[in-house]
Amino acid sequence: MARTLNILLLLFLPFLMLGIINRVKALAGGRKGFPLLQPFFDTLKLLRKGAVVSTVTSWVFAVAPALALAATFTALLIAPGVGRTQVIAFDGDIVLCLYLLGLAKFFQLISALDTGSAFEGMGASREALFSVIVEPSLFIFAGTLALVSGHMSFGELFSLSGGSAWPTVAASAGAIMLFLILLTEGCRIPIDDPNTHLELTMIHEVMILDNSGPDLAFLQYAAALKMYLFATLIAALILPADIPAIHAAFALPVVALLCAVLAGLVESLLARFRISHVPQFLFLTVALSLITLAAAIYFRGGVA
Amino acid sequence: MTFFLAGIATLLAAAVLQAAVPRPLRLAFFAFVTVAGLIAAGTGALMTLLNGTESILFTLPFPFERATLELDPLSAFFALTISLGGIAGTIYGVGYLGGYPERSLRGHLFAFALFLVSMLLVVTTRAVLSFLFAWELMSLWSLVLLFFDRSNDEVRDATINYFVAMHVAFALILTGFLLFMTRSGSGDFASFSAVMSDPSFTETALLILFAGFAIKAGFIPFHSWLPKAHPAAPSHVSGLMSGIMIKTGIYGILRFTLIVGVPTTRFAIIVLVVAIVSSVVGVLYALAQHDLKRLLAYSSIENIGIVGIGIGLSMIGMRIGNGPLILLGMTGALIHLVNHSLFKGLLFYGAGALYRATHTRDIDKLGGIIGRMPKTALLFIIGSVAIAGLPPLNGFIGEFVLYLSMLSGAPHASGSYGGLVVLTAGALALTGILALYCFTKACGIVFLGSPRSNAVETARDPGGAMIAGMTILAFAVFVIGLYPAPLFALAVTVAAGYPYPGDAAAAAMPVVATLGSVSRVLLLFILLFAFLYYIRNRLIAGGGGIAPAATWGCGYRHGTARMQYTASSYVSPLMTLSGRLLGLGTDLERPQGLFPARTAFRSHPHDLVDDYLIAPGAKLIRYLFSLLRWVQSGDMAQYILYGVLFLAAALVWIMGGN
Amino acid sequence: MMIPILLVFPLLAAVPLFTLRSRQAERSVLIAHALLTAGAVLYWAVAGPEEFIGYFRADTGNLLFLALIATVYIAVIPASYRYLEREKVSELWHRIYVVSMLLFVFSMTGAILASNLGLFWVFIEATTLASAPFIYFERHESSLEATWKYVFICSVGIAIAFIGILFLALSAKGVCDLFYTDLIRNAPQLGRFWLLFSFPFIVVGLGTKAGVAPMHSWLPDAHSEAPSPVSAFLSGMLLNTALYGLYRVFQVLDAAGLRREAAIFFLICGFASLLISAVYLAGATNFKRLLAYSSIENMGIIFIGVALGGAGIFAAFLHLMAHSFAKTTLFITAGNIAHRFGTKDIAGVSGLREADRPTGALWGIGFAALAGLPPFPIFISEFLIAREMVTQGRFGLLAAFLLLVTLVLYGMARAAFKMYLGTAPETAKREPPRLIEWLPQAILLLILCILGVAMPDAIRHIITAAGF
Amino acid sequence: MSQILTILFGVGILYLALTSRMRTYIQVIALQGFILFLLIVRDFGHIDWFTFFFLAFETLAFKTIIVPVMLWRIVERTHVAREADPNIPQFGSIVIGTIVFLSGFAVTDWVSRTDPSVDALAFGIAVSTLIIAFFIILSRKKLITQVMGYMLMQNAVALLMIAMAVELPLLVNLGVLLDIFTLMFLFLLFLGKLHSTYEETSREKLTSLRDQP
Repeated sequence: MARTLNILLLLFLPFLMLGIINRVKALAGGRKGFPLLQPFFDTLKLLRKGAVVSTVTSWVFAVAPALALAATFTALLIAPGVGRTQVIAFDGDIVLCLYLLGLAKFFQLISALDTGSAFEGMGASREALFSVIVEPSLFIFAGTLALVSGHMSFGELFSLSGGSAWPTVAASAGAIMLFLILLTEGCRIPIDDPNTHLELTMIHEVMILDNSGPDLAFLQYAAALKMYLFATLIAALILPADIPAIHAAFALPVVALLCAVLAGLVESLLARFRISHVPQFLFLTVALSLITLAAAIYFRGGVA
Repeated sequence: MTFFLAGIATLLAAAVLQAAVPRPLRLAFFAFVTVAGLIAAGTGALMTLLNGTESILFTLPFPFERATLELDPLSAFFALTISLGGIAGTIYGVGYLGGYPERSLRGHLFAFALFLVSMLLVVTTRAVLSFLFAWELMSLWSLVLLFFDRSNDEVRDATINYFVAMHVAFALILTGFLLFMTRSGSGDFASFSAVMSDPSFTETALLILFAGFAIKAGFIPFHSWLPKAHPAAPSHVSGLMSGIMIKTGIYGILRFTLIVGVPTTRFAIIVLVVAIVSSVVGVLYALAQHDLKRLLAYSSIENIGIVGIGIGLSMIGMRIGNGPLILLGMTGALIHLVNHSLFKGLLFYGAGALYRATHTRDIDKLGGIIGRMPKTALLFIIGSVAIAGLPPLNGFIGEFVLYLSMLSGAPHASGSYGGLVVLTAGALALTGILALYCFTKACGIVFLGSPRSNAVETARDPGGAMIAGMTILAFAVFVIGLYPAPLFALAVTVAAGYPYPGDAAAAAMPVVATLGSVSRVLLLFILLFAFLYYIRNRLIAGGGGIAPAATWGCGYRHGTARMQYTASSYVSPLMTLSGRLLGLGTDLERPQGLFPARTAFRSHPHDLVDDYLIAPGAKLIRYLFSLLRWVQSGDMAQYILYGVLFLAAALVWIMGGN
Repeated sequence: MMIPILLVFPLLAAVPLFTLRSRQAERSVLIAHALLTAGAVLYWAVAGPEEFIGYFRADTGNLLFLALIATVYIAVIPASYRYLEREKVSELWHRIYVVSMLLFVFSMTGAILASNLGLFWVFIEATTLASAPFIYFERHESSLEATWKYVFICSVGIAIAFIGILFLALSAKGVCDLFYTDLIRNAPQLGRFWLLFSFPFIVVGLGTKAGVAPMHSWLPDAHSEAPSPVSAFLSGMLLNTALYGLYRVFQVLDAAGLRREAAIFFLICGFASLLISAVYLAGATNFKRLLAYSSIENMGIIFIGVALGGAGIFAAFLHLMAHSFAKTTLFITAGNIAHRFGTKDIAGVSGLREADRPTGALWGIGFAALAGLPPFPIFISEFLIAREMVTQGRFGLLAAFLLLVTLVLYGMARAAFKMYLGTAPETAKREPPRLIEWLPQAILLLILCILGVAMPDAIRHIITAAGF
Repeated sequence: MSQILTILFGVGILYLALTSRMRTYIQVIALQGFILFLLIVRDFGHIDWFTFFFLAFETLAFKTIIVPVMLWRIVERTHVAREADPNIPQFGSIVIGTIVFLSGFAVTDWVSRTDPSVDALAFGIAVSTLIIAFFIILSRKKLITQVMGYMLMQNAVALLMIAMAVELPLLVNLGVLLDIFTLMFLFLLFLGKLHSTYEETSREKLTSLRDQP
């Protein structure tokens, strides 16, 4: 039941998050904004179109969107969904989940390079750099959770329990970190600006400049899914361990939408960082994961 | 064992007999016999892995007297790796060598077969002298293979560098062995375990051995020879050197861990730290390279580092009695080791095909190869995905097992060990993502986009044998990636030999189940991808089909191929970030005057160990040597003076009652 | 009966040569002498020890040295033949070459066969005399200089050795004569003071001829200026011969309970030689000098092995044998290279592999043999020496030894690869290699290789016996 | 008697340190040869007559006559009347010569206390001669002077042999003498060669064979 719900949520909640972000930004800017499900309709529209494909490109360009979407979608099947239930769960599934995202990223990067465009190369380069910083913090964080809980599966890992202040500390530090990662991977301000029309300042959008039609739809859906993934992680992390099932079912969408609202607020209130300052910002995630680790060691009984 | 010995005999026969075969048939003959020998040896090794240890004692004349060949799980595992890598390498190599019809190749093939034999012997002999003998032969034959391209100064320098590095490694290994040997009174490895009662002695001896083996394996800071030797060697040799030979360094470390039992904490941590540094710094250096084969060489350092991480974790596990770390750390290391031999072979072979077609290894001169060499490009991309540790290929499996070992081991590790393990996971993740970065660069800049120079114009896919050699590897990469359980079982057989609290086989059962789950998810993913791709094509067809166009230039119409992102611009954000550690040196010729005639900007990668360890060391030695410049001054009286002074000093010493 | 024949033959043969005046006859005499030497060695190996007028003795103790003389001699003859033919030497110098060679071998055989230290000294001095014409053979200014230095330094050295022998005689006064066997048997009765006093003189003196520091300096000059077959002789035979006597004296000190003191001298000389050769190999520009420095290095290693004692002694003699083989090969090959490229400069030679395949292969394999790579016996001997150091707990020595050997290898590898790889210069002669130019060395290396992998017990016993 | 002769031997060597004239060198060498001959005649009477005769003859013929004559002929032919400018000035040479003598006798004193059977005077003078010979070889520039130094060394060795009353077997004695004199011929032969090759035969000319690390 929960699994089916998970999959159903996957199909539209990501779009809804995009819509909400947009709406929040619009409201903050004194505008009305487009309908909440507009991103969904945009995607549907794109799917009905043909594609313009650069003659420079090869099969890599053709398979990358489908591959990226398939990998991201599979990763989402592993991620903890409603009430921390996963569609697929096994020991160490978090590794597979994150590495599937890596696979998606790999093909998006080389597909960008496949076009032979300087702009897309630039986007790829930046995208890769930011992942370099984000990835270790995720693993350190996951390892820390495993260190404390002794569990190995995504849902169990993110279900914090134990005495003292550990769940509070871990949940707050983790949530902040995950939210920062959400902004990064979801290509939001202050890291990236999906709405700009100046190619030089974009990251993710500039990577997919040459994609069109269904390819573009796939890639945008994949991007939305990825953002949604981090929202689910935040939800899984901050929910108390012993929450009743029915509450849990509502908790995830609520948290996801709250994340979207928050992201929208951030976008409204902050300006985009200079690209060269982004890494410093991202090191914050590393710091947070290390703090969590230190806390974990402390709560386990100190260094011995 | 019979199969194994038959295999070695066949290889020796291949080495000798090929010289008698007429040149047109020589390569085919050689390939046939060598592959047969390797299959036999590999079968022998596999049988041992399944059935248990076998050994055979030879009584030989001086200097060996008694020599034991033994296939225990560890040896068999490495012998199997060598055989597998050797088969692909031979097939590819024969194709590669086919491009040199004017050369007789007798010597090269001879060295090639003996190189394989010596590696097989290295992992199976069980006494100091015979081990060192095989070890040095291995270095020697690889050296001979290395200078295939004789007219090149770079090759010469790399050869000398390699020779000296190998000798330093040998000296260290020799010292370590001798320490054990004199304590135990015998050169037999088996007797060494008896002398372990003195931990500080054992630790010293092990550290010396580790340093020696680390040179061969290419751990940072012992790696200096590696990025020079690999690019200089012809590609089929680089593939073997990087894919297989450096693993014998790992073998040495593992063999001695097996003998010693539980190492000291300090030793375990040293291994782990060296491994982490190797993996992270190795991949950073790989990122900085402009030379495709140097990039691959540094990436070998990274992967050896990953293997080392597994070994280090396992050692720490042994120290603190942590089952998952021991078993899965070791298993992960072994799996990654096999995997690396497969995909690194594949990548080097791809680079070799590329070099043959374009005569350049400079990444910035390539681009758009995929249109001209589609097979090579496909195989190279497969190798790249695998080496980045991404599912559904084999690279993922080794790293997955390592993560599993850390995630399941950390909770049972007390205090700071737990933190160390978690940080190691972070380091492995960093390595993984950097490898991804690095190999998107390798694939993307080299194979995709538009051609950056006319070196690319003549590029064509190589002939059958080379593609066949690569295809074998690519196939293995897929099979292990999707169905890792058999390899895992073999690795567990080896890992179970290490001190493990409890029943290793039982502890491995849940992991097999987990790997099964992984396989299923990956199959699901592949089906999903196939489905989506099908849908995508249908949708596009339904939506008006594909309209070809030029790449969107953001309104700029005069884009040229040279304006594409280059290898160095692709990685430049990271380079600025990692600063001096990476040491990507830049030369800028600033524009001068009102009408600047010429400006130039160049970037060239540095290696910290070369710059701050090797070069000053060499300088110091040169300086010390120059202090003795006066000795051979040419003045005869001075020559006689040396004798007189020696005499006087000796007499004073004697008269002083010595 | 073989000793007198062997000693008299070269003396008698030298005389008719001056009357016959035929190059063919001269060469035949050389071949006959070489075969005779080899025959004698085989005879002694089979028939056992032989003594002659009390002053000469062939037994297991010196059989190794005699066998090496015979081997190197036989290997050098084809090279000499080729050399004389190639250089188109005059009638007179051809005869000088042959006669000098006869006398040179005679003096070395005599030195090895002599069972009295004094007599040994006489023959060693004679080697200087007999080899001087060789070094002058090419009659350049530089060969004149080399000859002068060679003769003068060696003479001074040998005079110092004679003083040492006098002191040794003084310590043995009233006990025994200078016969090795007597000295060793009566060692405890020898005057310890004079015995010890004599040793540095003998080490410096005979060490001069053996080419170890501090009096090694003549060696690079002489080896580089002499014709290559003669350089092979000097390195492959003469150094061994001097070492033989030195080792006998060492044994006397050992038997007299002065091993520690004696070993210290040997160690200092050995390591000084290693150091000097490491320093100068790194910058060598002339490949014959390179080989000469390598000889210094190898003699240093032999000294170290002897000084260590135990397994080190066997290792030293194994090393000595292997070095003779390898160095003979390399010097003869160096001669071929110098001829083909018209220079002895390392910088002038490249692309050996392309220019002359057999020579290139010999050069490469010879270097491998010298570098202590398996399957050659230097690998075993260096291994044994290192093992002995560890057994004795002398880790400082081991570290220094390994470091210096590595530096030496760097110097040699640099030059060897430079010459072997690359493309041959235009000026290199394009004539095809001839069998006589490479076959003897190839056989030497093959034997060496076999000895390194599977040494017959007989040969192992001969090497072991050299240490007793 | 023998003590006077020995002292004379020593005075000769001291005189050598003083002078730089070739003629003097040769005279001293010849004188020493003659003293050695006398000493042999005096001390070696008891050994078998053949060896005795041989030793005495060789000493007289070679050391006293032939070698000095040959040296003189070389000097004449090469027009080298004196050692051009020795590395160490004349006065310094005297000082060094004196020091050498003193240290030689210090060694002897120490040796004779260890082993009283040694003839201390002869031993001391022999050692001093040896050191002076080395000194000449090391400090003089002309090759001919160095050869003379070598000859002095041989005389010192002979005196040493007498001082220690060591008897070597006939065969050895024969060989030793034969070798030394062949060597002298060789030296002089090559010296002639060197002279015809180089204008001036000083050892500084002979430094073309050398190495750089």
